[in-house]
Amino acid sequence: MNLWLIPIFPLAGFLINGLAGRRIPKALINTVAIGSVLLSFLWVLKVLFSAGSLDTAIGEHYFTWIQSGPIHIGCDFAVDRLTAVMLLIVTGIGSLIHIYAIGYMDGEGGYYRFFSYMNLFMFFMLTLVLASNYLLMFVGWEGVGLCSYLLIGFYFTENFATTAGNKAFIVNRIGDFGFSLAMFLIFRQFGSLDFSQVFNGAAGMPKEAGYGILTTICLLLLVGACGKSAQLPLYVWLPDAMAGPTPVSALIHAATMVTAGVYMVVRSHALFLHAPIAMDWVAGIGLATAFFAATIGLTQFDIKKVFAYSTVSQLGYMFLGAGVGAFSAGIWHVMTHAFFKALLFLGAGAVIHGLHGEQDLRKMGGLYKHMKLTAITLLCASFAISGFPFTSGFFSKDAILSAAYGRAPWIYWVGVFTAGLTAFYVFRAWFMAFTGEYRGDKHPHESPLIMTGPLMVLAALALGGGFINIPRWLEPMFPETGGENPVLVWTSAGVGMVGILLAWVFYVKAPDLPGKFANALGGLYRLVLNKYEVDEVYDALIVRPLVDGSRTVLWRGMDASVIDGAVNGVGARAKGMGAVMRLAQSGYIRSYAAWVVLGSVLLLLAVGLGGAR
Amino acid sequence: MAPSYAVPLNWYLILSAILFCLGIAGFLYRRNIITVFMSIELMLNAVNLSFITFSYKWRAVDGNIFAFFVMVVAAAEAAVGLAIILTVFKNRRTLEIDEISSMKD
Amino acid sequence: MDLTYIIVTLVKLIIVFSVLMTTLAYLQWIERKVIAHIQLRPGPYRVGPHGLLQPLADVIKLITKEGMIPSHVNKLIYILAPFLAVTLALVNICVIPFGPEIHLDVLGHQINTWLQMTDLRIGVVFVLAMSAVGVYGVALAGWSSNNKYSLLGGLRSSAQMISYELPMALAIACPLLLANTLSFREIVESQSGYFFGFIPRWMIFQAFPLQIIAFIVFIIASFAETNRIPFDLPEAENELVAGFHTEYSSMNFASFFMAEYCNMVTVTCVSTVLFLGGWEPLFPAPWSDYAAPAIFGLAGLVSLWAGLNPARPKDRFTFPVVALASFGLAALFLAGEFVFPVINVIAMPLFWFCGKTLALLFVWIWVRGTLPRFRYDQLMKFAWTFMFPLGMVVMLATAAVVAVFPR
Amino acid sequence: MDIALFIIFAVIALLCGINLVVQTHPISSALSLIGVMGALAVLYLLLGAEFLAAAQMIVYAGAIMVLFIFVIMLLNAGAERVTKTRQLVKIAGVPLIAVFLGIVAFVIQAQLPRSQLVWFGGFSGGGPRDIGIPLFTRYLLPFEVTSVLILIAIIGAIVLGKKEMD
Repeated sequence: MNLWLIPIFPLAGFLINGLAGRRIPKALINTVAIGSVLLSFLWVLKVLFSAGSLDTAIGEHYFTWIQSGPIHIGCDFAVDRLTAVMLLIVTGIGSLIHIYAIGYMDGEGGYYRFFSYMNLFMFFMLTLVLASNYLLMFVGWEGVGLCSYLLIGFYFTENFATTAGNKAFIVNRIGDFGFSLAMFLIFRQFGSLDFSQVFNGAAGMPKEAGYGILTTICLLLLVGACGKSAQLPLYVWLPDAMAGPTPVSALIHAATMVTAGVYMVVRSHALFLHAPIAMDWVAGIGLATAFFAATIGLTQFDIKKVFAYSTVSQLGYMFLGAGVGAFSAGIWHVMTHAFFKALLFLGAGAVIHGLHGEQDLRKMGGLYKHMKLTAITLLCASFAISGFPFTSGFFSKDAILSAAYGRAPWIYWVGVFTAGLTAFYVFRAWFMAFTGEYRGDKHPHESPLIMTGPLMVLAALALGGGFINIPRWLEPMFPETGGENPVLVWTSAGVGMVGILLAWVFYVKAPDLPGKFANALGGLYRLVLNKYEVDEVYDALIVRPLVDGSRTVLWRGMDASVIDGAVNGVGARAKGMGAVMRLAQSGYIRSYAAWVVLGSVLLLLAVGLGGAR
Repeated sequence: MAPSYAVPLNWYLILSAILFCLGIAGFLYRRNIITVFMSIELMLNAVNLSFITFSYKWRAVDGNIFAFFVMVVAAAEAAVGLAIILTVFKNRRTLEIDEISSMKD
Repeated sequence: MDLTYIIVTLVKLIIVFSVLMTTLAYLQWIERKVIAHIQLRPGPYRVGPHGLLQPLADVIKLITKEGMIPSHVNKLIYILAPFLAVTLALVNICVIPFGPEIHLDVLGHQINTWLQMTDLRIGVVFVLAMSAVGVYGVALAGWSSNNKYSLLGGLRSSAQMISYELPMALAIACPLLLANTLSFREIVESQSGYFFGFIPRWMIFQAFPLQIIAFIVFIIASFAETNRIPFDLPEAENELVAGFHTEYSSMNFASFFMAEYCNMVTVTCVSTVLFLGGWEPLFPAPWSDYAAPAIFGLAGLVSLWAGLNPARPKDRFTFPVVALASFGLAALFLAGEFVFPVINVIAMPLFWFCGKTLALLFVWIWVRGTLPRFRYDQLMKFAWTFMFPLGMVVMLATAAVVAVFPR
Repeated sequence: MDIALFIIFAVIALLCGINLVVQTHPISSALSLIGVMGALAVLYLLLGAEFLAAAQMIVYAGAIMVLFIFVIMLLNAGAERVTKTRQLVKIAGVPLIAVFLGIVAFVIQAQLPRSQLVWFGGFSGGGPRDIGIPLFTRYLLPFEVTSVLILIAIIGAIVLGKKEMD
């Protein structure tokens, strides 16, 4: 049913805008950019309606991409229930954010460049989601990495933007390295990269107790996922990635790309289910990331940084869900998180837009009366993320937590505590931005309808999105995990509300409390404020040695002496030979011809007479 | 089957061989680029003749098709070659093949 | 390979050759007359009634003139060129079909033959090949005369002919696509019959309107191929003092003209066969037979009237003769219709074929009397930037039509 | 009948070929080459390759050779001046060619049975349809590639022709 049309539309948009964008008018650029994404959204809807109940995956084979020896990799797409969810998220949120971006990017330089990159990103993301074998998925995987690099470094004249882009790209390389190793192992193990064959093969294998082949594969996949989804220890690129334009942060670094890791893990659940140890790793890393990032989020003053760390921690939740076997809950959280986190970022974008680029919370405050719509929508999002009852976050987060409780109670408690932290810092940000006195110098104003419109749609989704029961939809793929335990649910919700209350106390009731606390536990506070010095540690431990090593050993030693020496040596020998050979080159064509005739005569003597006998 | 007035197949082949050798001779002994070029065309023709003869021998059309391709390629070659000759003449004011030997140094 | 076959072939050969030669001779006369009347002159009038003996006089003049060979020319090629030109022009007529197969009973011999010298499987390509080689006549003449005007004329003609080969070939390809054959005979047969019973199935009416465009392209290209005005640059008198045949005289000179007229005849015959349905009549069967007598009768009446109130005293005698001749022809056709059908079997197709060809020839002369001459760069520009793309488009469109509605 | 035709036209081809080599003036060589081509076209007809015969006349005689003559007329190329031939050629040329011809003839005679005969109509698979169908099915790719080649040739010729070298 022509799945290929879904990614093709954005690709076309990318080509049109990227090639002709410099010449065509802005209105046309918008039409192409939005139109392409909307078209693929509509096509997704059409596909899903015509597909009926996707109990089994519907695959389409287009052409054989790589055919060499035993390796047979086709370019084929498949859609099943999981893919359907991801498709709807990507295209739906994507269209909203594209629309929003028209307003946000208005008057920015490189307008067409921005939209062509965005469309390219949509193309790769959809390829990633639709792919039905690991290699094609990897193509999308790398492609979205490329686009995120391009878009983080969108303001390439700023130094921090380019460095942030490089950081994101390089950190992702580590993850991709893991992913590719995993693919090699998978191929070696199952002789194919098609999901269906791999998973059937895995289903035939016993659960592994120790670190067997499956566990290795899963751990390597996990490394890849950590890189893409900013999990410990590879999360460092995501906060810096906020250097890009806010719609990018919303689309790529909150809603879609960073969830690719989760998607990949969930997609490979057949493998993970047979590697319990890997599952534990997933859960552990998820939990650690969630908590860790939440603590950092407490102290940040850059509004986008706050949301970035909350993204990291929410991704941690998703990994936790996947790790404890509640894959459907993880995907559910992917969806709800896409709603409210996109909303958070777009709202933050609206605030920044209204403040002409001001991002520091300390220079905000009292913005409520200036931008009511933004404030209210942001409030909805904050409620949703802090798991306020019957908002979207509430359902998905609690599905995860209760599953975690089924795994081991302490995980649950840490998760709940983290939920409290989340609620606290999100509302901290909200209060600091919208209540109290205006502390800034810029002149704030509300954003145009083209920006607030998507905000409202997303707000509705963030509030009501939880009633879309993803676990039931995914029932045939993932067995329903332990039923809801009301006690647990309300405990976590309660903790969330406590967090909100604390935030209110700290930042509205008694605004001088935070300072006191900071002084009270100064060392710890400063450590957290500096994000645990992780960047510095990485720099000292990894980056410096690499740079120095390559400068001394590889460049001076290897490249300069050995390789250049060899190359020049070869050149010199060739030159010497040529000096001898050129004696034969009289430059007179006819003597060449005579040589040719001589040669052909000899050939004929050899072959002809030989054959004649 | 074969009527009395038929021609031995070999004659055609030998004719083409002779024409080919004439082409070689022209290439070796003529000094005018254009004539040399024409000698090449002569060789191509000779080859075509043998192609078609073999096509007759095997009663298969493929030989014809190869001759066809040779013809087309010859056309392209003639276009480019003559353009080159024109350029050379523009630069050197000569068509003597031995005076165009500056490639060697 | 029996005797009758050889005899029949020889008879056909002789008839066609003599008819062709007379045509060529009198085409000259017709052209002069027509152009004269276009320019309101009487034209050749003195030699014989209405200058009817003019061609004869010309021939005698040209033969008896001294054929001088300039000292500075390259003798062999100088002599070779005109023969090449005229031969290559004449040889085309061999593959033109004038009529359908006829069955005669001569002295007890049953003779089945086609009104055609020979039918090649590749007749069309043959004509193309001959016209392609036809360049040499002019080009070599121009080169061998060792005269800068002639050289320029030769260069021009070779460039021009190569350039216009392409649109011509493309235009020819359209009917071939529709008829799905390369043999003239089968092409004509594929044009028999009528759409809706009255529009003849001629090529120009098929795949409307593509073939009309193709026909126009073909006509224009063939004007260039025959070096006629408005494409007569190789022999542009006022620029190149008659170009490639400046140095020629007497019979050599005449043979170039023969070649030119012969090319005209060939081209018109080819276009008649390819586009105008060859010998296929214009109307469905019963009426088409009366067309010939009607036309001739009309001609007779007109000339009779002209004779009764004459413009010049001579007409009082000549026009009634013409009238008699026309009435005679009309009567012949009527006889063929009612008394001796054998006559019509042969005469009808010939009537239609010659009618169409003569009409086209008239167009040729008419154009010469009307249009000015191109400038050389305009000529090339026209060929490469208009004719060639147009021909390409038409051919592709026709191919599409054939592909979509296969026969 | 066939044998007569073959001999006549083979002789014409040979004479023209020799003339091509011995003539010093390019245009005489060109004319003799045209002669060779015409004779070969007739031989193609005898071999049943009627389409190729026509194509030979159109492409070779009608287009390529006209180009040659055109260029010769354009450059107004005169007869060759007598310069000394290259050493290697002078020494080894004729014997080499003779040996070459000898070997080829020997191989032909040795490999092909003398009984193989050619007569007109013995093979009629050379018509346009017979060539066209394989050309557009089995040989489609080569065909397309050739068209690309021709395009390249056209562009190259134009570029070379336009370039002003002075």
